Amino acid sequence: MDQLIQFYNQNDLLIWLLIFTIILGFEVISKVPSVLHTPLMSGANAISGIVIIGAIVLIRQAAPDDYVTLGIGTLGIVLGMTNVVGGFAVTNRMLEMFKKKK
Amino acid sequence: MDQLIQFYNQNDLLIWLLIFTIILGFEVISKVPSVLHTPLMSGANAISGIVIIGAIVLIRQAAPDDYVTLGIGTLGIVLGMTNVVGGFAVTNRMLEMFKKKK
Amino acid sequence: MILGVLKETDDRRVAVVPQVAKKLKDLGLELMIEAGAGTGAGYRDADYADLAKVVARDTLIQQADMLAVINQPDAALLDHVPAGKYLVSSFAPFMDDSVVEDLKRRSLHAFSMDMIPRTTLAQSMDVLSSMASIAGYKAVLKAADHLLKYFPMMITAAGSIKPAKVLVIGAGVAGLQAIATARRLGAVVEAFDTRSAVKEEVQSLGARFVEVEGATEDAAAGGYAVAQSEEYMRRQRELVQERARSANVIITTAQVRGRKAPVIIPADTVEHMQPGSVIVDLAASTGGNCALTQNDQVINHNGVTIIGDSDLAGDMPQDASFLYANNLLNLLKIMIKDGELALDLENEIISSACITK
Amino acid sequence: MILGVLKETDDRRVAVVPQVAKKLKDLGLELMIEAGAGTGAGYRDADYADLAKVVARDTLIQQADMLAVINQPDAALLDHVPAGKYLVSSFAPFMDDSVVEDLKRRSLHAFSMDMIPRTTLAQSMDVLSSMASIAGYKAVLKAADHLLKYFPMMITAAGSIKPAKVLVIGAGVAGLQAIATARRLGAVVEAFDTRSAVKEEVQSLGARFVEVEGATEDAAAGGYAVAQSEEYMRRQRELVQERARSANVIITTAQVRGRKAPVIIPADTVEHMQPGSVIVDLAASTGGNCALTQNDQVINHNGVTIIGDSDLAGDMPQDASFLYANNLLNLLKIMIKDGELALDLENEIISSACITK
Amino acid sequence: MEFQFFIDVALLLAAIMFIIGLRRLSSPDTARTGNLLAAFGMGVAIIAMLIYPLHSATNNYLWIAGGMVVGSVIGQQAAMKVKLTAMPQLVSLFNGFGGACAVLLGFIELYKATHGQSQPGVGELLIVVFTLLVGSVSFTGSMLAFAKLDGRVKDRKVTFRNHQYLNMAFIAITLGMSVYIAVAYPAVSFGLVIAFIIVSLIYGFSFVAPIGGADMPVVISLLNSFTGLTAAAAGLIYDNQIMLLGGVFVGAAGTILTVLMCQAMNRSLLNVVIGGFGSSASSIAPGATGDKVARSITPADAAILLYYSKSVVFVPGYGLAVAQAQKDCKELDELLEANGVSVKYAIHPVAGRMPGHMNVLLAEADVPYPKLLDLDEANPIMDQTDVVVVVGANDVVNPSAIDEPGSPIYGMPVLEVWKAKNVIVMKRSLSVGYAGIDNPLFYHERNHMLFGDAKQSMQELAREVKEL
Amino acid sequence: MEFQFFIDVALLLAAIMFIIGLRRLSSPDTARTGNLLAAFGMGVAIIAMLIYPLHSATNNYLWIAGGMVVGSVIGQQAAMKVKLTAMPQLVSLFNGFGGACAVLLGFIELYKATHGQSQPGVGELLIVVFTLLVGSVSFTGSMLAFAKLDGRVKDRKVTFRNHQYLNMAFIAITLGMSVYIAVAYPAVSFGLVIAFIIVSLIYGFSFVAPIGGADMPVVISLLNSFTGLTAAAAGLIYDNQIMLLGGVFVGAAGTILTVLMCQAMNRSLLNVVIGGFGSSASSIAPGATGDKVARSITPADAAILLYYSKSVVFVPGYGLAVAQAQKDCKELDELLEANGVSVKYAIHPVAGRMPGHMNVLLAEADVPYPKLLDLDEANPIMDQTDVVVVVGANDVVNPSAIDEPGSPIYGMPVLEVWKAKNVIVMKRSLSVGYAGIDNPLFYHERNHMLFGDAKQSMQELAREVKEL
Ligand SMILES: NC(=O)c1ccc[n+]([C@@H]2O[C@H](COP(=O)([O-])OP(=O)(O)OC[C@H]3O[C@@H](n4cnc5c(N)ncnc54)[C@H](OP(=O)(O)O)[C@@H]3O)[C@@H](O)[C@H]2O)c1
Ligand SMILES: NC(=O)c1ccc[n+]([C@@H]2O[C@H](COP(=O)([O-])OP(=O)(O)OC[C@H]3O[C@@H](n4cnc5c(N)ncnc54)[C@H](OP(=O)(O)O)[C@@H]3O)[C@@H](O)[C@H]2O)c1
Ligand SMILES: NC(=O)c1ccc[n+]([C@@H]2O[C@H](COP(=O)([O-])OP(=O)(O)OC[C@H]3O[C@@H](n4cnc5c(N)ncnc54)[C@H](O)[C@@H]3O)[C@@H](O)[C@H]2O)c1
Ligand SMILES: NC(=O)c1ccc[n+]([C@@H]2O[C@H](COP(=O)([O-])OP(=O)(O)OC[C@H]3O[C@@H](n4cnc5c(N)ncnc54)[C@H](O)[C@@H]3O)[C@@H](O)[C@H]2O)c1
Repeated sequence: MDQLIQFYNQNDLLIWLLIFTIILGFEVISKVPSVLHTPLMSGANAISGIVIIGAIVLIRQAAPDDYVTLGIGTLGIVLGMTNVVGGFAVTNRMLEMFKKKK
Repeated sequence: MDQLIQFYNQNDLLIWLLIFTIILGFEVISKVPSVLHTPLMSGANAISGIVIIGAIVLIRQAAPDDYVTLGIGTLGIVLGMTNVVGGFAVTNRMLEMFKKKK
Repeated sequence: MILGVLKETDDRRVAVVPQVAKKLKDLGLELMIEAGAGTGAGYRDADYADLAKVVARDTLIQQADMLAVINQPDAALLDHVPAGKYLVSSFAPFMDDSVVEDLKRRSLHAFSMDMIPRTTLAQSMDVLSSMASIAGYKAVLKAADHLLKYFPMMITAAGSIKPAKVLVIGAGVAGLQAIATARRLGAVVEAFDTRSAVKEEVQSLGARFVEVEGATEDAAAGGYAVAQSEEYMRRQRELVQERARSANVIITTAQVRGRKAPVIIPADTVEHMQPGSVIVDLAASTGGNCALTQNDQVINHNGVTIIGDSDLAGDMPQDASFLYANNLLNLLKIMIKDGELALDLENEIISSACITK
Repeated sequence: MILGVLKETDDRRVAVVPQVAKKLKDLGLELMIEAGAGTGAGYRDADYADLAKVVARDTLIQQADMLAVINQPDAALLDHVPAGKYLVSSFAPFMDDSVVEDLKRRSLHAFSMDMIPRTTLAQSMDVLSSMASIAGYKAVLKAADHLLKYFPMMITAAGSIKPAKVLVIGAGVAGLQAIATARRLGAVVEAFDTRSAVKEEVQSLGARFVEVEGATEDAAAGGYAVAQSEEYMRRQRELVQERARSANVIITTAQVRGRKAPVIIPADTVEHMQPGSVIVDLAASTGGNCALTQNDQVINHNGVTIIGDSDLAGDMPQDASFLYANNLLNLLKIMIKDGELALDLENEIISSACITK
Repeated sequence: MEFQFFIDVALLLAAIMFIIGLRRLSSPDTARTGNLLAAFGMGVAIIAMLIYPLHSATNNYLWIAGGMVVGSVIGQQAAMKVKLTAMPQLVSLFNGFGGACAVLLGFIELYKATHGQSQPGVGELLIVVFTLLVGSVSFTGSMLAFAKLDGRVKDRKVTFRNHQYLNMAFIAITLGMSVYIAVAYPAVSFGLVIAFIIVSLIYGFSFVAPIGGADMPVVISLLNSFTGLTAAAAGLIYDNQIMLLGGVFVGAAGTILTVLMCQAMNRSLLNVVIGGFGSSASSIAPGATGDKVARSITPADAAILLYYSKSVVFVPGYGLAVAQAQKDCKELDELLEANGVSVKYAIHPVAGRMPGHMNVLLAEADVPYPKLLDLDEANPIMDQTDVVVVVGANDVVNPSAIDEPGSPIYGMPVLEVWKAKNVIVMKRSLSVGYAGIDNPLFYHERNHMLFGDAKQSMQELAREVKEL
Repeated sequence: MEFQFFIDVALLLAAIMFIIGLRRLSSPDTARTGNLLAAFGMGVAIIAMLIYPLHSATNNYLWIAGGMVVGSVIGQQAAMKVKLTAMPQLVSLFNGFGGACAVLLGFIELYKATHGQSQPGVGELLIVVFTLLVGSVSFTGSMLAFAKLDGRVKDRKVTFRNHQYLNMAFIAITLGMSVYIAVAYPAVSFGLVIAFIIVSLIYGFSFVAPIGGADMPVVISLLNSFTGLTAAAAGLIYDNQIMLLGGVFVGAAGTILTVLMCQAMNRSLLNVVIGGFGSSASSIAPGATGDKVARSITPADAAILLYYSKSVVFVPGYGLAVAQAQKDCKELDELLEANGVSVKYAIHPVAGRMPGHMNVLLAEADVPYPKLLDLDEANPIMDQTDVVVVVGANDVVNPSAIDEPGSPIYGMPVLEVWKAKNVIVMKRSLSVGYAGIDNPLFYHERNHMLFGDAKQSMQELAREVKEL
């Protein structure tokens, strides 16, 4: 319990921020027409590629001869980048049908 | 500039939190049917009565013989409480017409 | 006061129907009705039993103080009527004003239903409106019955049939009712009138208004159309001719009060029409809007059927009688007090209707 | 092969119209038409000029290989037709099958349009449908013309008029079209039928279905109604009687193929109807659904007008001919190849239609 | 330690309740529970801050309790007693109180600072001055808005020519004084503070003065978001997270709401704030003449009136035919019937331009015959009808026919729609009908004009009803 | 100092762009710009983190650049080349990659920890293990979802009896191992880590295995929110705010989206996850038999199809009459026309139950005659029509009449609606029409069934179109 309280006291702003972010996440997605479910999922998926930043930080802090880290990190970047670029691109293609008429 | 940066660095989480709160405020109010404009305004007004907490804190920390502070604080509480209680009550009355029929 | 209802000659209508007889009694009037007067309109003598004395014609003419008859009484009838009696009918003095002199000579007091002003207030006594409305409706039914085609569009296994094109000339009361009825039956309807004010009214019934520009307007004529210039008539005839070629049905109702009806459809227009087409001319009695119209006859000219009939209301005698009787009732309501005549000649309606004052 | 089109006797329709003549030529047929055959339907001889030889009746009967005539040819005509010719008409063998023997005896090949199955595929040749549809439409127009009242509701300054109540008995093709037309004119429509399947169809046209429970159904009868039990008939008569009292118009179309039409409206029902009401009996030719019906006559019984007419389609000859001609064309399309007869007796339609095989 | 933690969590929950409460308030179905949730959150926040462990707390709970009781009673009583029509002014009043509360807090801080009881820094001073300025504007602005809405102040009485320039001057002066106070401190006298507050309060009046009475709801919403911002600023003064976030949240929500309200009126916010009277005329009936004033109604309000009534009678006239609105009328009818409203049509015998004109139209729209009432059937039920909707009719609902012997239609039976509890007349203007005579119905106290083409108005009504 | 500040602000902006981007993605009008905005935000975030001043940064930009180029090319190419119909599986694949990336990050951390290169605490270890576990499930789960959607794996091949119990066992084992690793550290061997990862990966397969192919979109959305959570966890590992908040945000949004998708299918999430094949049938057309599958469409999707098309042809049939939907059809027509869609009606000669049945109905709804096409006019324009909407017609649009010589209606001319770019058939079921014969149109690749009473469906379509 004490640990929890301590943790809260140290991180109270972060916790509020997280909770507000979650509420935002809920709020942002409301009343979506079902045709947009797939593009929305795809767009959200591309954003979840934000994990790539972890790989970037990892590599940037790795020793230049730490080939395990570098190799795995680079693989991570390849995967993450595919997710990000492919994700946004494919979403964009899906959304082409919504181009404004006239 | 430096001051600003320092301020940011000290309060970065708070600033994020504020910005997210503003976005939340925007998000929460969207596509409101115009019949709800007045009740919504009234409800929001009641929430803005949160300022009463300032008066509470003020009084709780005032010296028991600091009558200026106590008097003005109490007046503040009267005003704030009127805003809060009256605000929610009147909103509730406005909303009575939305009671589900049947 | 005794109100006597005569049987019409050559007309199945009757001036008072049982439903209205009741209300007339409430005004304090006594009622007499000629035997068999309502039969043609679907009202048996028995239906009047408790409301009116059913008597023979002569008795009625002698005993009643006021006589109600729908069609203008002819000389034969007038010769029978003792002086001093009141007559309620339609005398059309605007067509032939000698009738007024004649009546005065006979010392008869006459109220002419067709002289009641066409105001909003007088609507409830306006027999011209109620009868014209029936005529417009009937005109379409007659046309549909004589037309060799369907009115509505039909896409069927045996071929697609285009909707009939109906052209209504003169969008007064009868014309508007004709438009509404033709539209109900699924026809494509166009209408003409010289009064541009009716354009909106025509459109409010879902029909197209065919405009001939340059019509003479005369707001002072109280809503009636005024005579138009020669040049205008020529242009109108051209446009009508063009429209008539594609129309399957033409219904003409154009009348100018107190004059001969304008001839809008000359013979050669008729000759250009498709065989099987129909023209119904409601202005037949005042000469007809179609040059070939024969009043009260159905003729076939080069395959085009031309029906000249201005009394179509008489063809639907039950409702026509009911409406007429109500008009009469509403007029009498302002003329009668406690069963006796109480004429207020200041009243615009009464002073217009009373032609022998 | 030469197709000859005869002028009908006592009927303004014609079996081939100019629009269709063109398409018949495309099938490789040569056309001959009796002079004046189309006049009654609004088609002048000149309209056929480039499409068919306009010839005298006798020439036509002698020269044509196949004769098209709408109404069943009488003995007088058949006596003139040389043996070996083909005839296309409606012979109604289901009413009187001696006709088939007679034709065979004369060595004539006959195709009966009324024997074409009522399937979806054969719809485009189904003259019963196309003619019944016209009859239903016309029945309402006739009724509206004879009725002494308005069909639609009217709230006017001279009184409020209730909408006419229309009762349609038998909701086959004619009945449904009658429902639709009566509704268009603003009437309140009810309908009866013994086949409960049509309930949905009646409602789909916005009318009320009056149900008599306990009807005998026979899906095997191919859509035609089957004869009903005595008990059922009694109950139905009772319900009809009750409805008839309030109906202003009754349109009867109830037929049972190959039998006398069921009598649904007995004399005393008619006597209970309001004066001014109208009955249109489309089953008149097979005896009539109303006991008082006189075939091909309009009678007045106690103020009720009874119109007995099974050939109302003939009253709208232009469109009727157009539809008939298309039906004929569609039948010939499956019978003719390159201008010559090529009968596939396996084909259900041809084998049904060919009654002299 | 633990205690404080629980209170912290309670405050977090209160904040979440505000958010969810306001969220639910924006949809009719959930609005009531949303309001209750927000109120509950407020209760939690207040109680939490009452017992929050503060350093050097003397508490003075008696003072607090006294103030709270008095405030609660006032608020509660006012809210319960106010008439339905006067609610907007009450909201304005309440909002003003909130602003005043903030002003008091700011005043105390500056009082202390200028009396040597505290030594705030520039940043803190700026915040305090902001609280004072915005709170003052919100306070006096709300008061004037209240007075205008309540009809106690006539627009023209409080406005000068070129009022915008006056307001700009006010902005310059108050901002200048704000910055001066913050920067020049401690060389700032208490008198200056008082002067600053007075100028700010006057500015509040002046800010609202040129805005037309009809735009008051928008102004209240704007002032409401101002109050939110002062609450947030006060949260900074007291280093209190829930005040800060609650205030910011309400400030943001209020701003968006203000924008939405402007949009609903087809105006821009700027236009409302500086537009003044010129534009306010648009909300008053076109063609109103002399003393007679025809009240107009928005489709949204008309929709509510219809939706929450038990019986509605449509009175169609020639305008229905011109607009070809019969099918839209039928659609609205169906919508209302689906919500348990009984709908009838009263047909005057001479409505339209030919006998049976209305029958033709309504038959086209497939209105069942039993729903049609003629004059004799309709008039007796008028007084039991909640709302009569007159659709493009005029002469046939003209009361002069009954009570003005000089009128050309005196004596004609008409539909006595004014006997119903509410009347809505749909037409494009206040102009006359076929008979060419004025219609006193339009100025009747129970009548509301819904201006516009009947077809469009019908469609808007249907749209609004669907949203309810 | 300043530099870092700017980067911090850039990251804040990136976060805001994510939020606004996703917000805009949820409405058709703004979806494209929303996606671009989110992508731009992502670019900003990546660049910011590339140049962010890190302590002890060796940078190794070459490695990073190489990885980024390869990833970008793969992603871009795959996205451009994929067929429209295969997009969902591609999304699944991408999502798996994201999960795999997180797995690699977690792996490295544990590798370092078990090789003495770092000494993480319990809290940190729990986070790492969480990343690994959830990332693995997301990775292999997505792969299986991809394979299923792509038709490479048949549902039955990968499922055991009582698969739920197997999955429960997996949950227990993986959670147990997670806790053990965190608590027992440093007494944890690298081998155990490997084993943990392998078990987690297998669990991912097993998690998705029992879920029916038709439910895959829901599963992908769920796995997507898992990936979001791993990103958030990774954000904690690297103490990186944008990863943390972005991940949490996507996690929350993904969860709500998943719930919405379930709702749209009238299912609960639980039902989808454990329901397996039994329930997946419900999303396949009712009455589908054998190999033929009729695809159904929701009103919302149908509305979009209509709204964004240039030409629409309605084909009314007997069902329109039964449902009495003619006026609703006209209303939809008007809505579409108002949005620039050209609308026509193709009337088959025998549609309905009497000659001219459709004409009667459409005249009642006041559809202008020039909009009605008969068979000869309609068939030639079918192939230029974007959407044909068949409203309660059946026999008259039956392709057997043309290509099935044995059919009882072979030879009858029909409306060749299947030549249009899209067909929507509105009827209540897959049952037959008057002629009693099956209709291959329902199973046509360009056809979509909109099941339900035609009147209701029409009204729903109108409502959805209005919302666009
Ligand atoms: N029934 C008959 O046989 C017949 C025949 C001829 C004359 N009349 C006369 O016509 C009158 C009928 O009375 P009424 O009440 O039906 O009509 P009215 O008194 O003529 O009034 C119709 C009203 O509809 C409004 N209007 C017109 N177009 C509109 C639109 N698109 N949208 C909304 N409103 C519209 C007009 O006001 P705005 O311009 O302000 O919109 C007008 O004041 C009576 O005076 C009657 O005597 C009747
Ligand atoms: N035109 C004529 O003169 C005539 C006369 C008699 C017979 N027929 C025959 O009738 C047929 C006409 O073809 P068609 O395509 O118009 O009709 P159909 O082939 O009979 O099909 C009508 C379809 O409408 C659907 N339906 C019924 N009620 C519905 C509702 N409330 N909402 C939505 N859908 C509904 C039914 O499917 P669900 O049950 O799945 O909803 C049915 O499959 C032809 O076979 C023709 O030969 C025509
Ligand atoms: N106040 C009321 O409530 C009321 C009621 C009924 C009628 N009215 C008015 O009375 C007037 C007369 O109505 P009516 O039906 O007896 O008219 P009518 O029978 O005298 O004439 C029929 C129509 O023919 C038109 N016409 C005349 N000459 C024409 C020409 N050369 N070409 C084309 N059209 C021509 C006229 O304009 C008129 O519309 C109308 O203005 C009508 O609105 C008023
Ligand atoms: N396949 C197609 O496209 C197509 C086209 C047209 C007609 N048909 C079918 O052919 C059949 C016959 O149609 P029809 O119009 O020639 O019918 P019909 O003229 O033979 O009979 C008319 C109607 O009268 C009804 N009837 C018979 N006895 C009755 C009684 N005692 N009381 C009440 N009603 C009674 C019948 O049920 C029928 O509906 C119908 O089933 C129709 O659907 C099919």
